[in-house]
This record gives sequence, structure tokens and C-alpha cells, in this order.
Amino acid sequence: MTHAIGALAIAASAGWLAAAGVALLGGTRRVGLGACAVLSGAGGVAAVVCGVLLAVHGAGTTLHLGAGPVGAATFRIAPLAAPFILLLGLVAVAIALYGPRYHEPGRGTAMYLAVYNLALLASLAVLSAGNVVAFLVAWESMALLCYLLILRHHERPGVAEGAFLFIALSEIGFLMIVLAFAILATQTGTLDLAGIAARASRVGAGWRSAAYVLALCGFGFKAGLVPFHIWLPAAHPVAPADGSAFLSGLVIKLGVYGIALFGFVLVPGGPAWWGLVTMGFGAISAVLGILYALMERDLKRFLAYSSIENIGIIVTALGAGMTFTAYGQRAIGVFLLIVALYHTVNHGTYKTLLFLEAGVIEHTSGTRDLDRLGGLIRRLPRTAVICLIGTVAIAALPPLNGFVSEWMLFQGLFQGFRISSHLVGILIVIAGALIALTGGLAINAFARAYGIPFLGMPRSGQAANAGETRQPVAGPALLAGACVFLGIGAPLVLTALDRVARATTGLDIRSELLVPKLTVIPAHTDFSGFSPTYLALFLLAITAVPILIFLAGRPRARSRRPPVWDGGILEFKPRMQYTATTHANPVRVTFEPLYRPSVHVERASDDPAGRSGPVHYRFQVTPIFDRYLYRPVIRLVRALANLARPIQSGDVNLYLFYVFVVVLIAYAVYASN
Amino acid sequence: MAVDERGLELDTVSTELRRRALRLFGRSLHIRTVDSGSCAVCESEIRLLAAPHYDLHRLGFFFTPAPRHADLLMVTGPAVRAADNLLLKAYDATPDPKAVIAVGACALGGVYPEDSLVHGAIDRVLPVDVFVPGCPPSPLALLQGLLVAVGRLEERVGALSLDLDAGSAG
Amino acid sequence: MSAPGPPKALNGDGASLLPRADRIHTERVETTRLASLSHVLATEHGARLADLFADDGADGQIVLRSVYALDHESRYLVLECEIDRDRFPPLSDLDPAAFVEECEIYEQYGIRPDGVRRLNRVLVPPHRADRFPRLGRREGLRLARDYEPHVVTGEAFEFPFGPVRVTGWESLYMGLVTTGEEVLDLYLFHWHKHRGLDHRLRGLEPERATFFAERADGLSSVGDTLAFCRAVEMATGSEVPAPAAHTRAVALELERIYNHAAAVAAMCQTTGLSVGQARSEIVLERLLRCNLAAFGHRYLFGVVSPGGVRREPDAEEIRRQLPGILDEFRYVVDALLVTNSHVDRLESTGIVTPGNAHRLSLVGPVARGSGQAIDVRRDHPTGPGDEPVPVVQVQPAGDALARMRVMVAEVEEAARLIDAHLGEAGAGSEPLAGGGGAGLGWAESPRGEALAWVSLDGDGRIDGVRLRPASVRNWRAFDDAARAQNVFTDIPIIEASFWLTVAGFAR
Amino acid sequence: MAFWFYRGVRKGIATTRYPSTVDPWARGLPSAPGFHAARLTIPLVDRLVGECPAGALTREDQELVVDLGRCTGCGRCLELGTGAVRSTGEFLLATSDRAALIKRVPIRGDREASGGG
Repeated sequence: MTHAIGALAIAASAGWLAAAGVALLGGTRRVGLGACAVLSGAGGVAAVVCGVLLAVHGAGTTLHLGAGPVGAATFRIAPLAAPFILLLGLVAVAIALYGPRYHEPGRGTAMYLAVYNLALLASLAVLSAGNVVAFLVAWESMALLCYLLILRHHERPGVAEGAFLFIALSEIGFLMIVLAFAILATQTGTLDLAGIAARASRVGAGWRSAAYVLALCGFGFKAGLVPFHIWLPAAHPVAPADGSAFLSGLVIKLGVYGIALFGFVLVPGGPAWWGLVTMGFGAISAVLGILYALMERDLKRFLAYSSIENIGIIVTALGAGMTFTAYGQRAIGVFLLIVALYHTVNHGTYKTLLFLEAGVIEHTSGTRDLDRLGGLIRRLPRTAVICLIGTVAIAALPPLNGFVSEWMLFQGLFQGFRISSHLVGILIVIAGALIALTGGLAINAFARAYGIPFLGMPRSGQAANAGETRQPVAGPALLAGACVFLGIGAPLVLTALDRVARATTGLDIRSELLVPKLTVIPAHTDFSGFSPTYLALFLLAITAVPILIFLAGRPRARSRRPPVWDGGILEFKPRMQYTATTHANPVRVTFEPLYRPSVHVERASDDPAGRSGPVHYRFQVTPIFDRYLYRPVIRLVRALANLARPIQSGDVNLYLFYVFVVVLIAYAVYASN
Repeated sequence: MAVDERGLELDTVSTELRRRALRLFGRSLHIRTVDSGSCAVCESEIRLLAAPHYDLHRLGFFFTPAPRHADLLMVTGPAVRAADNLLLKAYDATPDPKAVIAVGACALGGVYPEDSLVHGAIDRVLPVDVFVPGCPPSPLALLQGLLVAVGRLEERVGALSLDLDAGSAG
Repeated sequence: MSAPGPPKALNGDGASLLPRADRIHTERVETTRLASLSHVLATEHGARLADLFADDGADGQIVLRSVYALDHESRYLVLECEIDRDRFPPLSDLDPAAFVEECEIYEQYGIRPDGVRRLNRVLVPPHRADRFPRLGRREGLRLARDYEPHVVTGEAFEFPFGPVRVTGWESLYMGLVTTGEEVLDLYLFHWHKHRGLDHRLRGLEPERATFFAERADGLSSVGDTLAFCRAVEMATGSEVPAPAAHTRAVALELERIYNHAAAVAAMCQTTGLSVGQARSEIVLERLLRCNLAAFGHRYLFGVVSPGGVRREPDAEEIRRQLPGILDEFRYVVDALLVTNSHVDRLESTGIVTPGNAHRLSLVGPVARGSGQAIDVRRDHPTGPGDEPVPVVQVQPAGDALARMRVMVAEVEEAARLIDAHLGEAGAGSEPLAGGGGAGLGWAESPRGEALAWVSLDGDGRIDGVRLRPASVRNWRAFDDAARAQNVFTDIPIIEASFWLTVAGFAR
Repeated sequence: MAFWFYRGVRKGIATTRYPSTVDPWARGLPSAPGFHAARLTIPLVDRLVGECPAGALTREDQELVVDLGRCTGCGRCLELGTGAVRSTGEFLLATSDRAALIKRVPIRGDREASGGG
């Protein structure tokens, strides 16, 4: 079995490598795109199977590859990576199905697809890295390749800025990750991850904490935790649709993987405050993510903020799990780890779906601005159905996957009372309350994000002329199917995740997770429980009742369908519909101190004569992290750089003089010893 | 038979049928008012129907804001052509069976002759079931119109003779 | 204003051009001087632009008339200006109060103010513009698409309300431009109710025309008809017998009382105080019955006629019924003013600032609720000379509550006036002196100053007429009031507190 | 709110008893005009027709045709035709039959005058 897992991983890598090559050679022709997609998809299938086997088998495998300058690169596929590898494969397959119809053949596309397939490979390398060097090299390659992905349309406005923000924050994060690994490597004296994990308990508490906090922040940059999140809304909209899908569906999950790796594998059993800090980051990210999402008019920026929210939910689960573990509630701790992994897969599935469909909407109607869309349900019916599934899933409505994982998260958090410390218990319940607020706002946000573009009348000519012939369907449809399976098939998924958790933490909670087989319970038999499968059946049944009644009792007399009553106006104008902003207006008013909105109104009637005419209303949220956190830092760096400017004259003789002085000082210091 | 601008035939044949159906509404009939260019006085009298002195609820009539929920349209004004749209839309939006009451002398052709601004009478635009004359019709006359519309009161005008000498001369 | 005599601008040598007794002065001015004159009038003489309208004779010569009220001198000043081109000097640049009238002139005569500003659609419906009869007698009038478009951009939307609205309220389209709660702007379309009365009255004899003038705005029928009849009387130089003048005053005050009671009832309806609404509607109904008993019509139609009155009041009935009704009204109002749920909704709702009220030349309770002491009964008396002068009720706040307080105080004042007039009121009508001429008439209708301008041809038939009910003036402040930091649900309250009619605006 | 209730109760019932009985105040309402056929002459009718601003009166040969739907109850015909025209007091004129509102009154004044003479 382990050999099969290794072979599949190698097959996936080979597939993606080959796909990159084919893309480079044949990406200028449609056939080349197809071939590349087939190879990439095959690699994805291999990765999916690899992930499933890994989870089911519950044990990893190790590969040694040649010797590098700092030692051999070891690759070890551990069970913790199983959900991530599965997700990687799923995203790869969906994008492979989607890509050929989305991209036009050409040099840019050829380069892009090559980079993308290499990025898949690099991601797999991150997930299967066995030692520090392999991990760091893979991580940095992944980051650089993603940077290139974002730069696909570098000539367009905003792309360079978005990509720069991505790479800049990624590098800061990378620095922290390097430091975290450096601390562990020096303190344990090994570069092998398994070795670090084995000896971590002997490392001093201070070093361990430093390493964990650095890792949390470093991976937080990639995952998009608030306040490290600002690259997401900048980079996502400018990348191609499948690139954004890959970024949100998978790349940010690598940050989650990193946090889980440190928190549960490399330095497990940390003190409670690690968990509380992690949970705090998560809960705040979740609330702020969805609050900013609600104010967003750009569909892809909206989805990016929603990703921040979901990462927040996942990290809350991880942090709460660590806290429970620290207080001896290991079963709930493991349960919450399972929840985090489950939600990771779920979010990867539906967010990829939504980003891919956002690409379809942008292609067919030429805009991502919600206030220029509308009525797409008539023009893009297939997209509408698939998007509806994704939206219901991400809004955490039963019976789809988002509901199951969020329900489980709440069940975990609400058991805060089992912790001996009242303060910590209350903190956990507060996190639960914040996540509940997030859930409520998310329903609002996704009702808006689905309702505004799909329902009503088109708000622009482009939206009115949209059509979906020759638009990709299979990729998003596959993901929609996955959403349904992950929801209704929750018991199966949980069984697999339980094996992953058992292999990672050494505790099997299957008997406190599934009774009897189809009912999910939250690690304690006396708390609560529900069965996603029966719920789905029940929902289907109660939906069938009104349909049957309607069919049976259909009126025999001819009925008349007059137009909607509009008060007798001459014509109904698209501008008489709720806009995206007005839909979120109650939230905006409630959270005004947070948004600090700047409002700009121009209207003909400001002329004091009883005149009426055009009205223009613009509303902007103050980006508080950008303005009050990053700008001051940037200003400070600039000021320091300015201070250093006098010594940078550009004169070669002066620089030689500097060298001379430094050498002199070095000698002096050496001599004094 | 009135024909509207879209060529839709507004059938007057089934008027009797509709009246019989309205009778079935018995003591729960919902009214929507439409103003097609009145001088605001008919509106004032209609508003007073709901006031304590007349209290049309005791007779089972109710005002409703949406024609979708209405059984009966009370139309005032001389059917200004600029208001065709709202008149026809309101009529269209009212579910069958329905009735139209033309309220006031304007609505019956009394004040404004037909010209390029007004139709001059409601029955040139919509099939009217009950006519309530008066400028304005007093709330009592309006109540009578409503009761006549649902067949709960016999109309009196048929038997009325304006020839004051008729009795003695005959 | 202390200085009597004509404005200096009109009269270079400073000599008195018109005797103090003249209540109207008409002056022909050159097009080029119009703008500077109106500037001087507004700034130096405190003149209020009461109306602006055009008229064209059979020869097609368009004459622009601007009517200024010199309230402190008890005079109206009519500036007549012959327009030779398709353009005329834009008065609204100096005096915003002229804007709606400029739009009307453009719609009816095809001439527009100079400048690049676009105009608003007032009475010509967009979907029937080509088949629409206009006042202008010029053939082949075609309007350019010179209207300001009503487009909403950015993140707001237009919430369509109407034209078919609340039961028993007139057809009026309100486009509420909103972000969900606050009202950013308000589009009002009145044209659903335009019956072309100015158009219809042409060629009629004044007596017959009165029948239509009564129906321009049925709820201020007496005020509007009185203004019209006075214009006719001035045009023909007729005098009204003193008893008839007193009767007119009685009818006018009765109309004011029932309208203000109706406004109070409407305010209760819009603040959701059903009990208060029912109680004030009882008062309203009793007032209407009192009207019926006094004059034979619930809304006082057919009382005023050119040259006098057609009916005399039943003084007995008024004295018998009115005090009791007013007692009940006071009782209701006292209760209303201590009902917090009512007062709180009215307070600081729909504020019209004194500055705006002045700038837009508002009239009636709306102006008086914003600190403008304007009342043509006091400022431009017309009666036989011995009539009691009303005390003008003013409130400074400019909100809906201020308007309600003004109305309530005016009911008391009206009752006092009725009492004073009733003793001398009687029937009587002088036949109109024949012949042509032009005249301006005014009256303080319940909604404020109603104006009418009439020109009669040689046979005594109407050649040109301009009816300007008070609603025409005051609607223009409505969107301002609605916009001032109000939310959606305040709009009906503001509408009730303005208590205007669409019929009066669209006529 | 309680004092509103108390005040309302104290005032008693204001509601009309219509349709059981017609309120006495309503007798003063403008109502349909009635005509003494015997006192109508063609010149008088023509003057009445000319005077009616609502166009409710027309003459068809020897008959005065009154359209009660158009009548606004303004009372001009009552003033003009003193003796021949007076109010009928009937104001409850609602009908489902538009034609029922059109009344014909024979003009008998001339005939009787000529017959008598």
C-alpha cells in the first residue's frame, strides 16, 4: 500500500511535469492545451487517489532523492497531508476540465500553463517534504510560481501591484518560516521533520513558543489570516479565474497545513495560550473577512474576502483543538482537528467552484462588478445551477458540506464548559459566538453574491447579452458533485479523516464521532448529534411534498399571468433594483465604526431650485489595515532608507573605502579576542 | 366594447357573470382605489369611508394597497390619457373576478369632454360595473355604490323619475 | 420696507409712478433688463417671486410675465417682457424659485432659458409628448430632448413608489433614490394628473370657467376660485358687494379649517396613530357636514362666482355647529401634542430651512412653519376695507411638527375671522362689467397664496389664463424636505405635513 | 394610549346607520334635479342646456334628456329655472346600468300653453 501511495505521488508529479512541458511546447495551439489538460488532469486523478489511499491506510511513505548542498532532500508523505493532497488533486482535475475552454491558445497561455503545472508540482512537494530544506525550497518555489501565475496579464492595470503585494508578504512570511525551522533545527540538531518531531519535547519552552508563533505568523501570511491578509483581495481579482481558484482553493490551504504541521506534528502539546492565540487570529479573521466581503462589489474580491473568512473558521478550529488538548480534553482536540481538515477540503471545493464560475461570469458579461450584473439565471442557466450549489454549500446551509463542517465546529466550541478554567471556557464560547456571527453574515453575503448577479434584471448591456455556449461546465460541475458528496457522504469522509487524525495524534475517536455509522456526534455521546445523510433524505422528502401537492392539485381552469404589479409606472428600470451595496446596507450601518466609510454624493438637486436629475452615490470602506498598519510600516521603512541614503553615493572609491573600513574593524575585533 | 391600446379586448359580456361572482365574496371584499386625474376631493371622500362615521369595515369592505389582493377597483377622475398606463396595469393586476366602480361626475363623463388630454370617462378605458354619480359622491353614495356592486342593495335610480309632474299628469 | 413708491429700478427719476392704493403695478420691460431688474427686486426690495408664466396672443408674440409680491408694500408687481427669440433670460440663476415655471414655459411654449442647464419634466408625460396639446399657439412645436435625465449611478438605487400609492391618496410617482435607508434624492412625477385646465379655460366665459377653476384643486377650491374670480373682476373692473366679500371670507376660512383638520388626520395616519386619526377624522367629517349645512356643499364648490357669490352662508348653522366641532378639535390636538409616539415622529422630520423657504418662495403653512411670515390676507388685503386682519402664525423650526402647530393655530384664527365676518356675510353678485382687459387675483388658500392671472378678450371671454394654486409653489420644497437626513418611512409624514395636492400642481 | 381609549369611549358611537336609514344631515347634499314637465318650455330648456357646465342636459326634440351621471349637482339649473326645476333630494344614484342614469323628461309647457290657448 505504501508503495502505491509513493508511486501515485510520483505519477502525479510526472503528469504535471509532462503537462508543463507540453504546455511550453504546444500551448500556442488548441490541441496543445487539450493535451496539457489531459496530463494535468491525470496527475490530479493520481493525486486524488493518492490522498484517499493515504487517508484510508493511515500511514505514510518515505522517498529519498539525491543529495543537495545541505543534505539529502527527503520526501515523506505523512497522513496529515492526505486531505491536502486529495484537495490538490481535486482542484487540479477541476481546473484541467475547465482550462481548455477558458484559455485562448497563445504564448502567454503556454507560459501560464507551464507555470501553473509546476506550481501544482511544487505544492505537492510542500505537502510531501520530509526535511526542512525540501520544505523550504518547495515552499519558495511554490510562492514564486504563484507570483508568476498572478502576473499572467501583467500589462493590465493593477496586476503588477497585486502580484507584488503577494510576493512581498509571501517573502516576509517565508522569512518567519525559515526562522521557525531554524530554531527547531538548531535546537534539535536535525533537519529531518520526523526527527524534529521526535525530539521537539526536549526543546526549551521558550524556543518552542518562539518557533510556533513565528510559524503561525509566517504561515498566516500565506493562509491570509487577518492582519496578514491584504494580498488576497489585491491578487485574486487580477489573476486568471483558474489561477484565483488555485490560489484560494489550494495555496492558502498550504498555510493551514503549515500551522497544523507545527501545532500537531512538529511541536505538539504546546501550552494552552498557543491555541488561544491561534483561535483568536482565526475568529477575528472570520468576522472581519465576512464583514469586508459584504462591502465588496467586485465578485472576485468578494470571494477573496470570503476565503479569509473561511481560513478564519479553519484556524479557529485548529486553535480551539490545541486549547482543548492542552487542557486534557484530547478527544475534543482531535475532533476539532478533524473539523479543521474537513472544512479545509470543503472550502477548497466550493471556493474553487465559485472562482471558476466567477471566471465564466466575467468572460460572458465582461465585468465582475456586481452592480453591473443581474438576471444571469436566464442567460447562464447551467452556471446558475452550479453556482447555487456552491453558494448553498459555502453559506453553510444544509444538507451540503459547508453545513456539516460548521455544525461540527459549533459542537466543538460549545463544549468549552468541559475545560477546567472558566476563563478559557468563556473565551472558547466567545470564539463560538464570533463564528456564529460570521455564519449569519455569510448567509447574507452569499444571498447577495448570488441574488444580485443571477436574479432580477440585467444592470448593464453586457450582462443582458451574456450567453454560456462554449463556456466550461465540467470542472465546476465536478466540484458541485464533490460538494454534494462531501455533505451527504459525511460519515465516509469522517471515517477517513479520523484515520488521518489517529495517525497524526495517536488518538482514535471513531466511536465518539460516528454512532451508529450515519450519525455524527461531537466527541461526546451525551452532547448532540445529527446525521447529514438522513437530513438530506428528509429535506428531499419534504421538498417532494409540496411538489406532489402542486402536481396533483394543479388548477384545471386556465390561469392568467399578469406582469408584476409595479405601481403603474411606465417602465421598470434595472436601476430600480437593490444593488449589492444597498443589500448590505443594514450591516454597513451597524458596523459603521469599523468600516469608517467615505461617502461621495453628486446630485443635480443640490442646486437649490427644486431641480432633479442624475444622482451619483459612491461609498468606500476605509481599508483600516492598509491605512493604519501597512502604510505606517512602509513609511517607516522609507524613512530609514532615506537616512541610509547619504552613504550611498554611487562612487566606487567611496565603496572601496567602506570595504577597507569594515576589514579594519574586523581585524581589530579579531585581534582584540 | 372598449379596446385598449394594446388591442386587448376588455370584455363587457361577462359583466353580469362577474357581478354574480362578486356577490359570492359576501362580506369580505377588498378595494383598491385608482386615481386617474381627480381633483382630490373624491379621494378625500373615499378616505372618509374608513373613518368612524362610515366605517366600511362593518359592512365587510376593506381597503388594500395592492391590486393583486383586490376584488374591486374604485376609479376616480376623467381617465387622463397620461394615466392610461397605471389604469390598465392596475386592472390587469387585479385577479378575476373583479369589478370596477367609476366614482364621481368626472369618471362618468360629466366635467371633461373627450379630447387629446383625457378620455373623459372611465368606461372608455375599462369596463365599468357600477357608476356612482356626484361631484363628489358623498360617502353615503359611495357606500351605496359598494353595496350595489356586491348585490346587497337594490339600486334606486332606475325607479327614479325626474319628471316631478309625472304622477299627477299620468 | 419703509420706502413707499415704486422700486427705483423701475423708475429712473424716482418720481412716484403709482399711487399707494394701487395693489398691482404692471410694467413692460426689455428682455435685456429682466435679469438685472429681478436681481434688484429680490435683493433691494425684498420682493418674492410669486409666479412666472408666459402667454401668447393670437399674433404668436410670446410675453413672459413675472409676478413679484412686494409683501411689505401690499403690492404685486407684474413685469411683462416680450420674447422675440427661442430663449429668455434665465431667472432661476438668480432666483431658484423660478425653475419649475421655466420648465413649464419650455414645455408649453417651446422657449427655454438661456444657458446650458437642462430642464425637468413637469407636466408633459414622456410617452405622449408628441400628441400633447400645448398652451403655445405656435404651430409645430417640437421639443428637443432637453430634459435632465433621471439616472442613478454608483451604489444607490431608485425605489419606485407609485403612481398608484396608498388608498385614497392621489396618483404621484415618487422615485426614492436611496442606499437602503437614507433618502439621497427624490424624483416626483406629477404628470399623471395633468388635465390642461389653463388650456381648457380659454374661450370660456368667466362664469363657466369658474366651474373648472373649482376643480383644479378640489381641496382648495374656494381659494383657487377666489383668486380666479378676483382676477376676472380686476380685468373687468368690477366691484364685489360687501356682503359677498364677507361670504367669500367665511367660505375661505371654513375651507382652511377642514383642510387643516384633514392634514392633522393624515399626519396621524402616517405616524401610525390610528386612534388619533379616527378622532380627527370625526372632526373632519363634522366640519364637512357643517360646510354642507352652511353652503350646500361639503367641499364648498359653487360658492364663489365672478362678481360675487352664488350662495349665502347659513349663519345660524355655522354658529350652532362650529364651536362644538372646534372644541372637539382642540381636545384631539391637545391629546396629540402630548402623545410622544406622534410628536417624536414629527419633530425634526422633513425640515425646510428658513433659507430654503425664502429661496424657493414658498407660501402657506409650509413657509410659515419655516419662519416666513407670509399671508396674503394680511399683506394684500382685498376685502371691503373693514375686515379683521388675521394674525399670522409663524413657527421657526421648519419641521413637520412646526407645520402642524401652524395649522392648529390657524384653525383658531380662522374661527375668529369667521365669527367676525359672519354677521355681515350675505348673498349678492354684481354682473361683470363688460369688456376686455387683464387682471391678477390672489387669495390665501389653505395651502397658501393662490394666484390667478386672466386676460379677457373684447367679448368678455377668456383669452389667456394662468391658474397657480399654492400646490404649484410648495411641491418644489418637498424633495428638499425629504432629503434632509430622513429615512424612507418619514416621507408619508412629510407629505401629510405639507398637505398639498397633486391635482393642484398638475391641474 | 389609555387616555385615547377613554376619550373615545366617552364620545359614544359616531357611525352612521346607513344602509338601514339615511342620516338626516344628508338631506342637504346636492341631489338630482327634478323638472316640472308642465312648466318646461323649449326656450327654457335650451337655456338650461346652455347653462349646464357639465353637459348633463340635452334636448332631443320634445324631450329634455338628463344624464345624472354627468350631473355635478352644481345647482345652476335650479337657479335658472325657478319654479320649473327643483331638487329631488335623491343623491343615492349608484347603478350598474349606465343607461339608467339617463332620464328623459317630456317638455309639456309649450303644448299645454298652446293647447290651453
